[in-house]
Amino acid sequence: MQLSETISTGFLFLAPWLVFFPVIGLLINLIFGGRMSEKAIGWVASAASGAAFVVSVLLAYSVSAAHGEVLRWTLAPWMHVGDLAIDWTFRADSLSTTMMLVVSGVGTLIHIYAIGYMHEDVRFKSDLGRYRRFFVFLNLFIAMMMILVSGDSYMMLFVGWEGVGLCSFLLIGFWYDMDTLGRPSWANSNAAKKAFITNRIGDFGFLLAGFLMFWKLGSFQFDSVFEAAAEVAHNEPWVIVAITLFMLIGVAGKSAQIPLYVWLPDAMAGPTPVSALIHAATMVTAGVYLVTRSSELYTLVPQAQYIVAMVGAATALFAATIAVGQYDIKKVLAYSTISQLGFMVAAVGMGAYVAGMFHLVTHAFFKALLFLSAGSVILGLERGHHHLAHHGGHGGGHHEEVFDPGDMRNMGGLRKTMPVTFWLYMIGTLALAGIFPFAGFWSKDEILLDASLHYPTVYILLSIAAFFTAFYMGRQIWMVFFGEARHDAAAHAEESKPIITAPLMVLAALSILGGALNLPFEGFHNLGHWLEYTLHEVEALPLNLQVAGISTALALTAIVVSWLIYGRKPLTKGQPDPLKKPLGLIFTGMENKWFVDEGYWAVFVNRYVDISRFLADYVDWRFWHDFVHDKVIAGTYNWLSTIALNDYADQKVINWFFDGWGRATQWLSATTRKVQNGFVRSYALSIMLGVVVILGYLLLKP
Amino acid sequence: MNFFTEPLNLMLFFPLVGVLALLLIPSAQKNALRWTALVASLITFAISLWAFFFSGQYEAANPDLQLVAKFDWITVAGWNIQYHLGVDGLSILLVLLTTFLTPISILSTWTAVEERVKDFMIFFTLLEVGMLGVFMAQDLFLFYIFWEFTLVPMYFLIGIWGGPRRIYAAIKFFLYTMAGSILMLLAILWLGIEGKTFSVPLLIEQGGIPADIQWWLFLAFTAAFAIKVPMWPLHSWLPDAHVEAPTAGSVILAGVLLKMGTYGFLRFNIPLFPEATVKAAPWIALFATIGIIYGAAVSYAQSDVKKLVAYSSVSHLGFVMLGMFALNAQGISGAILQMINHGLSTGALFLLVGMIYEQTHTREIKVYGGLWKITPVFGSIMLIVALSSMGLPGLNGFVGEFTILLGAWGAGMEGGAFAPMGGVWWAGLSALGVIMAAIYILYMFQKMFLGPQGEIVDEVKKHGHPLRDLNWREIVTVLPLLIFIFWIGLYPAPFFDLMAPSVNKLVEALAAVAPMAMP
Amino acid sequence: MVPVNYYIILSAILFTIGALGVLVRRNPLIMFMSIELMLNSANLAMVAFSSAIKSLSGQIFVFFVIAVAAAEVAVGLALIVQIFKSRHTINVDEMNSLKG
Amino acid sequence: MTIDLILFLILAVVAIATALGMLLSRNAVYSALFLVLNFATVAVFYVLLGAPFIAMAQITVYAGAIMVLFLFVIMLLGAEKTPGNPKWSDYILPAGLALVLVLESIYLLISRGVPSGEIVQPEASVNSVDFLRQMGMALFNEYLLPFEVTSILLLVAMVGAIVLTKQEKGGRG
Repeated sequence: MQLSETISTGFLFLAPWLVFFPVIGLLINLIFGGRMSEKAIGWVASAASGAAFVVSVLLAYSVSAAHGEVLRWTLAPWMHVGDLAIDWTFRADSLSTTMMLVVSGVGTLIHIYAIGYMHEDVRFKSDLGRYRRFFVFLNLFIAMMMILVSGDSYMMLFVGWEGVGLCSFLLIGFWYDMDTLGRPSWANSNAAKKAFITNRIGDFGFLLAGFLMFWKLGSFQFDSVFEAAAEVAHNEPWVIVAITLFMLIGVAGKSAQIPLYVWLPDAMAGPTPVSALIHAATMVTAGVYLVTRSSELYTLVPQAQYIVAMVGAATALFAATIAVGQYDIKKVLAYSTISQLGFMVAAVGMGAYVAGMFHLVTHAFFKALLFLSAGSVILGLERGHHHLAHHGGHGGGHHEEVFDPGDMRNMGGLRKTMPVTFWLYMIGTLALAGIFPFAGFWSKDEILLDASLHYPTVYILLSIAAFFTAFYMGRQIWMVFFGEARHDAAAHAEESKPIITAPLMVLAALSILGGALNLPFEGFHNLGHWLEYTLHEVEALPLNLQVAGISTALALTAIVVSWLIYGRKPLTKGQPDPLKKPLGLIFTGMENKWFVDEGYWAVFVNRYVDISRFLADYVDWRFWHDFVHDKVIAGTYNWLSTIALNDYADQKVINWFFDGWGRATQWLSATTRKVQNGFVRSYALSIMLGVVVILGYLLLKP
Repeated sequence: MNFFTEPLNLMLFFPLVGVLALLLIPSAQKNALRWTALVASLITFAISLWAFFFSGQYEAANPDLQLVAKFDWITVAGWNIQYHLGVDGLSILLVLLTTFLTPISILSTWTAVEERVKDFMIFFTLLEVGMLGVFMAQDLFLFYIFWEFTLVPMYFLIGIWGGPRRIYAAIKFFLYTMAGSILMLLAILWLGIEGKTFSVPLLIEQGGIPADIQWWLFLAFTAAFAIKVPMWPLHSWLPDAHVEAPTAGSVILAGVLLKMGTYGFLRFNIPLFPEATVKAAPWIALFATIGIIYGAAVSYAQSDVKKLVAYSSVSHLGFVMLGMFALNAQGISGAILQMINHGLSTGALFLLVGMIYEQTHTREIKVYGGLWKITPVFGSIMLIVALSSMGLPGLNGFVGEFTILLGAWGAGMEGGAFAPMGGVWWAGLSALGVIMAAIYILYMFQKMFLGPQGEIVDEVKKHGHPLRDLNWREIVTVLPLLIFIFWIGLYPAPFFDLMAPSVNKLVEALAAVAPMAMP
Repeated sequence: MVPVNYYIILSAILFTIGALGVLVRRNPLIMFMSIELMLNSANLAMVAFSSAIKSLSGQIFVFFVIAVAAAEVAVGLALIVQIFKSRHTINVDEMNSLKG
Repeated sequence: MTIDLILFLILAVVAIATALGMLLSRNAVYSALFLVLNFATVAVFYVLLGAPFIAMAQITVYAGAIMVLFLFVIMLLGAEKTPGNPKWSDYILPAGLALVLVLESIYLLISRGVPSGEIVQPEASVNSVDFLRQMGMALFNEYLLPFEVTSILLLVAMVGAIVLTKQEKGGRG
């Protein structure tokens, strides 16, 4: 039986190993890591992730061999209560294998990169012990991400969904005892906590969607849900709307959309490979995956689709404007990520699932590339700074000031000192800006094309966002790599080692060629056809020269503008941003993220703290505990028992009576004690008297 | 007379053998005392495992009471009181939890309790007898005896080995519980006199209590159980008791004693008074929901880590109550599982807090910080336990909370228990508790283990005992809990299977009696 | 042919004389003798009744009384000897250590 | 007036006289001797009442043992003459009481008349061995326990007397 199944389902039996391999790697490092060398730890973790990639490839092959048949592998039952039946079932179809390939592929590259990167990072922050912990967390992340994309039910997806949230928490707070500059601080752990809690808000929405789904659609299993949905949508459309909108809350949390995007920029507190892997390439795209996965629900309710698309588009534009005003190299990329996620969410919201997935994949390539290159830049500056500290001929003073290796105002002219990184960064930038023929061009164009056909508002918003994208990326390139070094560290920056640049080259190649996955020409819609197995409505649009032309023109214009502002006259040391003057307040807004965080703090966070303090201090403790219980209940009892009863009733009344009784007895005995004179004869006399009296009584008794 | 060959009798009274042995050991031989208590409780645990899984006498698929040990006890003057023990799917997990947590708690006192070790161990072992009795007794009178009996050892555990305000806490604990129990006693007497028997299965079978009287009886039982749970707003004794109790006391208090309240609802309130139960369900949901949110909010504002965990119990047990009164299979199963989960997670939290307290002698959260770096094993275990407590999927807390909320949501739909009032809002609002749990748990974890190194580290070092990581004994103490945290989280099927027949029977009985269609 | 009543009256008279002795004499030895006399009068009454109702019980009882009297005298005289030794007097009016 | 009655009356006078003699003697030795005489008289009464065993016990125990003990003690302590003999005034209250007591009891006897009937001089058979056997049977069957208790009592009294009069070893020991 097992045999025949194995044949018909190809390598499906390997599906659980998607999770087991990373878990094994994690356990090896956890248990034996203490005795292993740094290199060994890193390679074990990378191998675990690589094994998961191999499994993904084999699964993808199996899916294609099965002609898109959905393949399921049940490992064990999970929750079976009453009608509720959730199993640990792995699902391989074209959509999930796509995600698996991206996650494990990019993941493996980043693992390898991290071997080199973390080696230097832990050295700079002088805590070598954390090297092992990093890879343990990274493997855990891969495992969780695999559960997320391979689960066959919403609840198994949710396990991964929360699990990656946990890993995100752990990795953002990886340097939990310092801030991004290495000073002792709560900053990083705060960022981690913020990310987790914000994600939990999203998960709350996901859970509610789940409850509604179960009671209205009767299951959590994808296919059963979709099957039931059609009828329910006909009878009670609000149910599907509610489910999809609750799900949108989850999407907003995980994929950093308005209004829950605020955690992602802070998440840059994590080490750079983490930013690349989790906060750019994989985890944050889980929301996009969720919507795509639920495409059959969203398709049923256009209202919800519209809301999703608008949220995505608004996020894309909003985040792009903030990116313009940032100085931290990673923060710019973070807002860029939010913006690009907005593109994807908008795409899947519009029903352009293939376009969304396409952009997800290419974005994973080029954004990972950008982040990792940024990491390389940061390390280069660290090295330069380190170099300075050791050859400190430049006169003490300014080395003691805290040096921020991520601040673009400290950079400049790195083109010469870090040429490899420069070129890699350029490729990433061009791909992100959507310049032909890089991957980003094809995927973004497909989204814009779809929007132009169906949702003009979205199209306009996204086009503006695309303009800003090219602009801030141009700004970054000019500020970082051109001009003159604005800090000694930048002047002494050193190129990174091959172990860091090699994965980048692979990613660069993918960023260039990634577009080939789904070229908008007849016969080249590879990804589209591949996903068609899973997604039933796939539009294969041909290239629209008008849309493509406009977007390319916008991007080029933006780059030229950025050159005019930042490239033509390079920034000098200490000079404020040239945009600050002309834009005034608007730029202050961009710089300060439009004060959204402050607003949230004022409206929600501080109020929550106030309320809970109030409840804890006043309501629960002072009122309920101290006043009601100790004062009123215990106090009344005490008063009754000590004052009213003891002091008054007992002492004054009852005691007085018995005291009196006692005194009377005392007096009586003092008097009668004289009778006891000790003379035996008088006792005898009284006995005699008694005898006489008793006899007399007997006589007189009738 | 084969009294002691009945598995339940053996299990229930075996700890008394331990007490006898403890009495014979001189007080000065502390280690001998500890080992004796530990071995006695471990044997009890082994007996429970044997009785339920290896003796072949317990059948998991049977929904009825099993391993019944019963004989007439007091039959004078028309009273019909029986000695009647039995276990079914509703109680088996709790019995196992009790026998499982007791040795762990004893192990945790190894170095924490140095004074009057003999008395401590005797009280602790007696406490186990009481708790097991509560979960096994099927006669109201017998139940009441065990119920009150547990107060005595706990009173002394808090009052002798507790913190600075222990006397206050112990008395408050005692009086609070007594106050509720008195009302329950009245209701028990009414049932015993009117029903001519104290036997719970018989009373359930007889049924037929008029609805208005059911309501009063329900309230009387609720008074006792709600205080024990504790349900908001009757929770005021809990923070005091937890803060002042010694670690092992807190573990058992959170792990088992609170479950006596929720178990009471499940065993007595719901089956005995089905109509009243249905009527009360939305109201209980109201209080449970308030408890969940209130407990979580108040928890966040605590500066004392033990108090934080104590208030989190209020929140967690709110979930249990919510699920139980959803009155459907998901809710009740989830509630039972959540009782176990809470015992494991909160028990583990108290254990861990106790372990650090033993070194630092402070529970102020703000003096900690950055401990993960100094005590990596401790930090990692704490993280897992904390995550389990906040309901991360894959760990035990999630399975319980999820099924509870799912059940509660179902109860809110038309025809469900909460439909008359509140509907799905109870589930929806309670789900906020999931967010709030993340807030206070992460706050606690962050302030203690993340961030820059706290002042306590140097403080402790100054006194010549720098902070150390967990030693082997401590790891062995927590490890069993961790195993179950993962087991229930990943593969809860065996646990659900144990309770499913009885839960289904209960739900069916409710659906038959109560004039409503169960979803 | 002596009526029982005569014996009883005799017994009463003897008893009263004994009681009078206890009351008036200060010499504990004579007080003791008076007590013996009282016991004897009681014995006499009992033997008289025993004869009258033709039952042996009365005589048996007298037998016991005699034994008790012997014991009492032994202890009592020992006490007197001991008191005399320590206080060199046996005048009961000089002994009142038990006064209240 | 039968012989019995005459004998009774004579003996009664003797008994009362000796009793008064005991009471009134200033010398303790005389008192003791009067009492011996009294006991002997009472013994004769016992014989008249058909209780020869008790009569013999009376003679041996009272007259023989107890009174000898008294005399020993009197001689030992040299307490023949004790100071503070009662004055006549001392007699007034006790004697009044005693008189009332006698009158009361006599009145009680007469008014209630409980024990009536007469004591007949017993047959010779009463004095036979058979009677003594009956007595023995009663003593050792029916009254065995009191009998044994009495023996214990005597033992205790013996020990008590020894303990009380035992010489303190004092410095010599």
